[in-house]
Amino acid sequence: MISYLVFFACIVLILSLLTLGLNLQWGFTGLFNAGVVGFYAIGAYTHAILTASPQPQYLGNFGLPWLVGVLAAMAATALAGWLIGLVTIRLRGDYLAIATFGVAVSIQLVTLNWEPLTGGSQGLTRIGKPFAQLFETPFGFNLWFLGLMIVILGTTYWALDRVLLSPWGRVLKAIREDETAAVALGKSARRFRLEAFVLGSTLMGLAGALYVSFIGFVSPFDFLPIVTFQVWAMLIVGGSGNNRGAVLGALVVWGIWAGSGVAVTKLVPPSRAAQGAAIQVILIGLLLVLVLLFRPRGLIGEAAVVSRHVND
Amino acid sequence: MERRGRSAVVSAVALVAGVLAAAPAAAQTCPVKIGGVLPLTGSMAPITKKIAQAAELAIEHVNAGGGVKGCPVQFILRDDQGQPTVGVDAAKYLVEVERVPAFTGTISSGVTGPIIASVTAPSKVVQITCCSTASPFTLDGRSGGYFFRTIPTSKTQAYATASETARRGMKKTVVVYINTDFGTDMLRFYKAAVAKLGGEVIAEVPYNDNQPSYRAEVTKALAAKPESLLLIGFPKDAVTIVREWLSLGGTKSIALNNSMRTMDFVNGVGAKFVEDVFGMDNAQVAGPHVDAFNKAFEEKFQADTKGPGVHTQYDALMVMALAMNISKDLTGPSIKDAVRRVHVPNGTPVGTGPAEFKKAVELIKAGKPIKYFGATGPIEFDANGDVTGPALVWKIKDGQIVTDRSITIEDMQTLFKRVEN
Amino acid sequence: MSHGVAPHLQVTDLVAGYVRGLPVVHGVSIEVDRREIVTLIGPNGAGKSTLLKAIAGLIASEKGRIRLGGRDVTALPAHRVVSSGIGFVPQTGNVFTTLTVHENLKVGAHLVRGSLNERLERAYALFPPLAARRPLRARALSGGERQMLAIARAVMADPTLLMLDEPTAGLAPRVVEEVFRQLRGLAEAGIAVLMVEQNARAALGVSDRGYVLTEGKNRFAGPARALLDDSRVAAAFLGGR
Amino acid sequence: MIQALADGILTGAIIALGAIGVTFTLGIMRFANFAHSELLTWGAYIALVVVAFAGPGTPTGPLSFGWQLLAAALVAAVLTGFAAWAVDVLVFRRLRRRGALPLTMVFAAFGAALVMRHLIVLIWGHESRYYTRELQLAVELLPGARMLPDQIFILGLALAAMIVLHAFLAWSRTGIAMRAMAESPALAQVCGVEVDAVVRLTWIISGALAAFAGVFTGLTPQLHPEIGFNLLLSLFAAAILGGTGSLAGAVVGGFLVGLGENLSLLVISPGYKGAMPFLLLLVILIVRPQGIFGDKA
Repeated sequence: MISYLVFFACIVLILSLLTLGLNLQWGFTGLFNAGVVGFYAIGAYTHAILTASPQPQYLGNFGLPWLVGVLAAMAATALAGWLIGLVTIRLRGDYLAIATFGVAVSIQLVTLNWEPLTGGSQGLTRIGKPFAQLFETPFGFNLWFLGLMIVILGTTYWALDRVLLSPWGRVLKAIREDETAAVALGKSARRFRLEAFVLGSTLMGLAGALYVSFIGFVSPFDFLPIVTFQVWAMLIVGGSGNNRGAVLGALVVWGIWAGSGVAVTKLVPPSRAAQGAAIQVILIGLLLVLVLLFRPRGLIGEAAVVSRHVND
Repeated sequence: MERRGRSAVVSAVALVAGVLAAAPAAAQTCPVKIGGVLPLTGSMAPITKKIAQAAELAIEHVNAGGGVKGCPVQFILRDDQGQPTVGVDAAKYLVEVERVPAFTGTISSGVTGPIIASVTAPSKVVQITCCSTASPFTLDGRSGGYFFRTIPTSKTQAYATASETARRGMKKTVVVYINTDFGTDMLRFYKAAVAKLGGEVIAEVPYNDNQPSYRAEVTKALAAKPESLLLIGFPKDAVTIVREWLSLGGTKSIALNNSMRTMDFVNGVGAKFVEDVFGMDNAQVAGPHVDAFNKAFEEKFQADTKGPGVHTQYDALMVMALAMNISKDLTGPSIKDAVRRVHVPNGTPVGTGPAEFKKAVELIKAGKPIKYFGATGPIEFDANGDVTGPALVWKIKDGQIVTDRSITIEDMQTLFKRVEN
Repeated sequence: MSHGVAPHLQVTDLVAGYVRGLPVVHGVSIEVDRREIVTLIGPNGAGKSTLLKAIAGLIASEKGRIRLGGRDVTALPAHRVVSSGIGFVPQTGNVFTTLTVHENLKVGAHLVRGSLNERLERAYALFPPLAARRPLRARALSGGERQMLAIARAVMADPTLLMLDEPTAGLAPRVVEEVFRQLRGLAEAGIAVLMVEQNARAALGVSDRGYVLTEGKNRFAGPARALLDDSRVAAAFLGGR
Repeated sequence: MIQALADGILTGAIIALGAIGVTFTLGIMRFANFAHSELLTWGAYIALVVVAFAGPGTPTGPLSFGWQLLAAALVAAVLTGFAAWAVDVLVFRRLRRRGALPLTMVFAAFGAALVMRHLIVLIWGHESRYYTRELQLAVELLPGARMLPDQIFILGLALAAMIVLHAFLAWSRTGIAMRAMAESPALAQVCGVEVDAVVRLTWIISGALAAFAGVFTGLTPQLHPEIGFNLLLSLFAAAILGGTGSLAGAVVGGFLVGLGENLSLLVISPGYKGAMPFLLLLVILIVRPQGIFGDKA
């Protein structure tokens, strides 16, 4: 039981990291990134390719230490975020969304088709886990990983708070709130946006590296568009523009997703499992709609949201 | 805001914990729990329906035949939605909360892979799949010997297919295959075998599943002017592909893989249009144990047993229950070793159905070895946890799927030697 | 103003704003009669535009009454306000740029049943430059032509009260004169005209009466001539010239 | 090459029908309705129910179905139209009145889509269904271009539906009001246009066209609960490619996406087909950020 909760918490914290990255882009900068899973994938695969134990049929699988994989994953996603941002960031709203969505789909297809590097649909295994050899049981490793995640997420959370209170963070909010301010800043507004995009993407890459080093296996099926939707649902349910909301959203949405499965298993006999599973997904959809109906700005809305309308 | 946020956190945690607490944390007492993870929703769901029914039937037979160690078996089935994270969570839940020592699952290798890596191997529980064929899972030792499958690897089927296409003199073949581990494995092994056995692959067209139309892929395949088609995939998309293929004037000389051995496929395309096709399937040598399963399934669900994973799923759970009876205790490591003792060369043969299971349990109690013949034939695992079974060639006659001929285990072994040397 | 009969538009102690509980208009009362032009002036943020939008039903009023021709229109949704006889020309985005001139006029008469041909011809007769631009998209019009189209569109529904939010903003002086001349003509035809103007001196010049609003409240009111001559108004609200 | 062009036009026609609804919700309701694809599915299954009662009809001429299927499609169009409106009343209208942000609407739509799709699973199951078991052989239209008679018929019907809709938007007063509303809801209101009425009409039209797209997809050759969902990305790519809110845009976008998907296989591996609509989109957005027929806001 405890062991499952520890495992569950690790997943929630990894998802929180993704949601925090997205919150920086959307909640604080207004960038509609619908390609979250693409950056997650880049981080995951970079880590996997660098740290997985060597195998003759693959170009990668260098067997490098865990920390190298994590840092390289962040660097690779930052670079990818910069390149993708450079091309797409001037698009507005929905168009940026569909463009980033397309980028994520393309990245997933590359992981599926570039077999010598990514293992294609077979995936890569034996990926570097942090100090896994020190632990006898999976529970021990999970507990240690949870501790590690708490430190990483806590540090990220703290650093984001700092950054957003800094002049740089205030400029971001100004750009998001006020188009004229953005126009007045001209070229540098785009630079600020790009920086936020890169920083957010880097967090997503970190989450990807942590996910595969927790699970120990990666395949293209980890990066289907549904993951992007889940992360967005977490941010919207929790309340965008608010880091506490982002973390809470990850907990609530993933809790609903996993918990409803347990509930259905308890209530529906196995012979009706197919219908039960359909009901589970219906419940997930219904809960999402209900949360949004009754708290349209998320569980923890942004405090200063009213200010925008007063000056109309 | 502050307080509301915090109370939301508390209630969310309470919700999760409450649901989980409802599960009694019992092991070794009655009933004995067996887990299952299958994609009950999502794109694989159409083929899962019968697989889940086969699982249900197996559990029913086990319980009617005396259960495990005198206890009835409780089967806890979770949905993986075809999503790796969901599947891993479900498996973790089964192992850590429900404390199952063994579970069956799942179909998509993209979900099975992370489950092996993060649940099965580290937690030392037994996992038997009906359907995940990705070749590396059993080969590279990643599972620590805890992962088994009752479905022969893609290699067996691919070699058998190549021998049959060669026998029928199929030339200038285009291979249209699903772009997953299953499809790429099949293509790779098929090409290797064809090179030795005769025949020529003139074009390879991968396809991604769940496309609304495959006209582009079919057009591309036809552009190579093939004389025959080998289609590797799953029935839903295959119906669309074959219909588009035929209506665009493609040849009727079509070879298919095991998944298409289902009336859904035949009726989907239209029986009169597929008179010339043939397909492969694993194992299922004829015999009383196969018939017994087919009969029991047809009676219970008013549906035939043709379809991917139906027989193998039944065997996965029967093997698991037999092994749990053989095992000295209900822990993963000892069940793992017991799995290899369900088909002992000098054992007493036992088959499918409740009566045969009961007989097996009594033999086990008496300390005698058993030799299980399942719904797919003799179940004997090799060192990797794979089965090599016989194969059969099926065709369609008068709107029905009939067996054309069988390839025995001995034939298969010769075939392997011819291809791999 | 004091005819003994109730004025055509009568707004009493109106409280309104964009967000409930944060009003921008704090209890304003104004009256407009048919055949007269009334101008609202005041500094930025005085609530002039908000007042017009509240009368038009685009934002909800929290307190107070709006009566038109003796009928209470306070709580009506915007499209019902139109059918009660109020035409509104917002300050920005007051024409549909993706629609042609002709289509803009048709939308203006959305609530009118039956054939529109007669009305359309009347509108083109009233604003001859538009007739030549009939098939063009409104995006292609000049600033003055747009303003003309916006007014023509608003009168397509035969309003008894026409409200305009800064109808001359950004227009050349010659065009400003033309717009005011048109408004005078509409008033003489029997319409009550209520406008908000930054160009206060010129607007009061063509108006019958005026109101000065500050911080969402009434400050001064009176005949246009009197306001123009009032040194307090002139110093604070009419600018240096 | 010619075959790929013909295929592209066919796929494009169906995508265009679906994309019209997407572009309308984007233009008038101002949010990306992820539940739109489920309207295709519902339309297809409603028609299936009608066909189950009336039968697909005896094949008429070269077609594999009779008038019954067309009648079924019409019934499905009407019912799906109202279903779309019902979803609006139950979910989206409430959110609009609460001043929800567009993104909140998007995720409510995502939730609604999950519910709608799995209700189909619950009612009809996962198995594939068929309107008709007939299999047609393609006729050679041009040298090297084969098409099924059914598909030619569908293409004609789809084009007819688009022309009717275009005429409605161009000349009817209600159509003009819809376009006015798409540009500026506030200004439309002060012209006396009732927002709720236009919204209702928009949903009904979108739902009806989605139902047609769904039935047409289901006809070649099968229905399953994910039939609409599998088209979702193409629909959105088409709508945005054409420029949101523009009928012509959605139609041209639909054909471009259809052609792009089919022609691309001449040069790239089919493994990358899924990325095609987006690469096309990316190129066009970089050249023309507001879409082909979009207006600069």
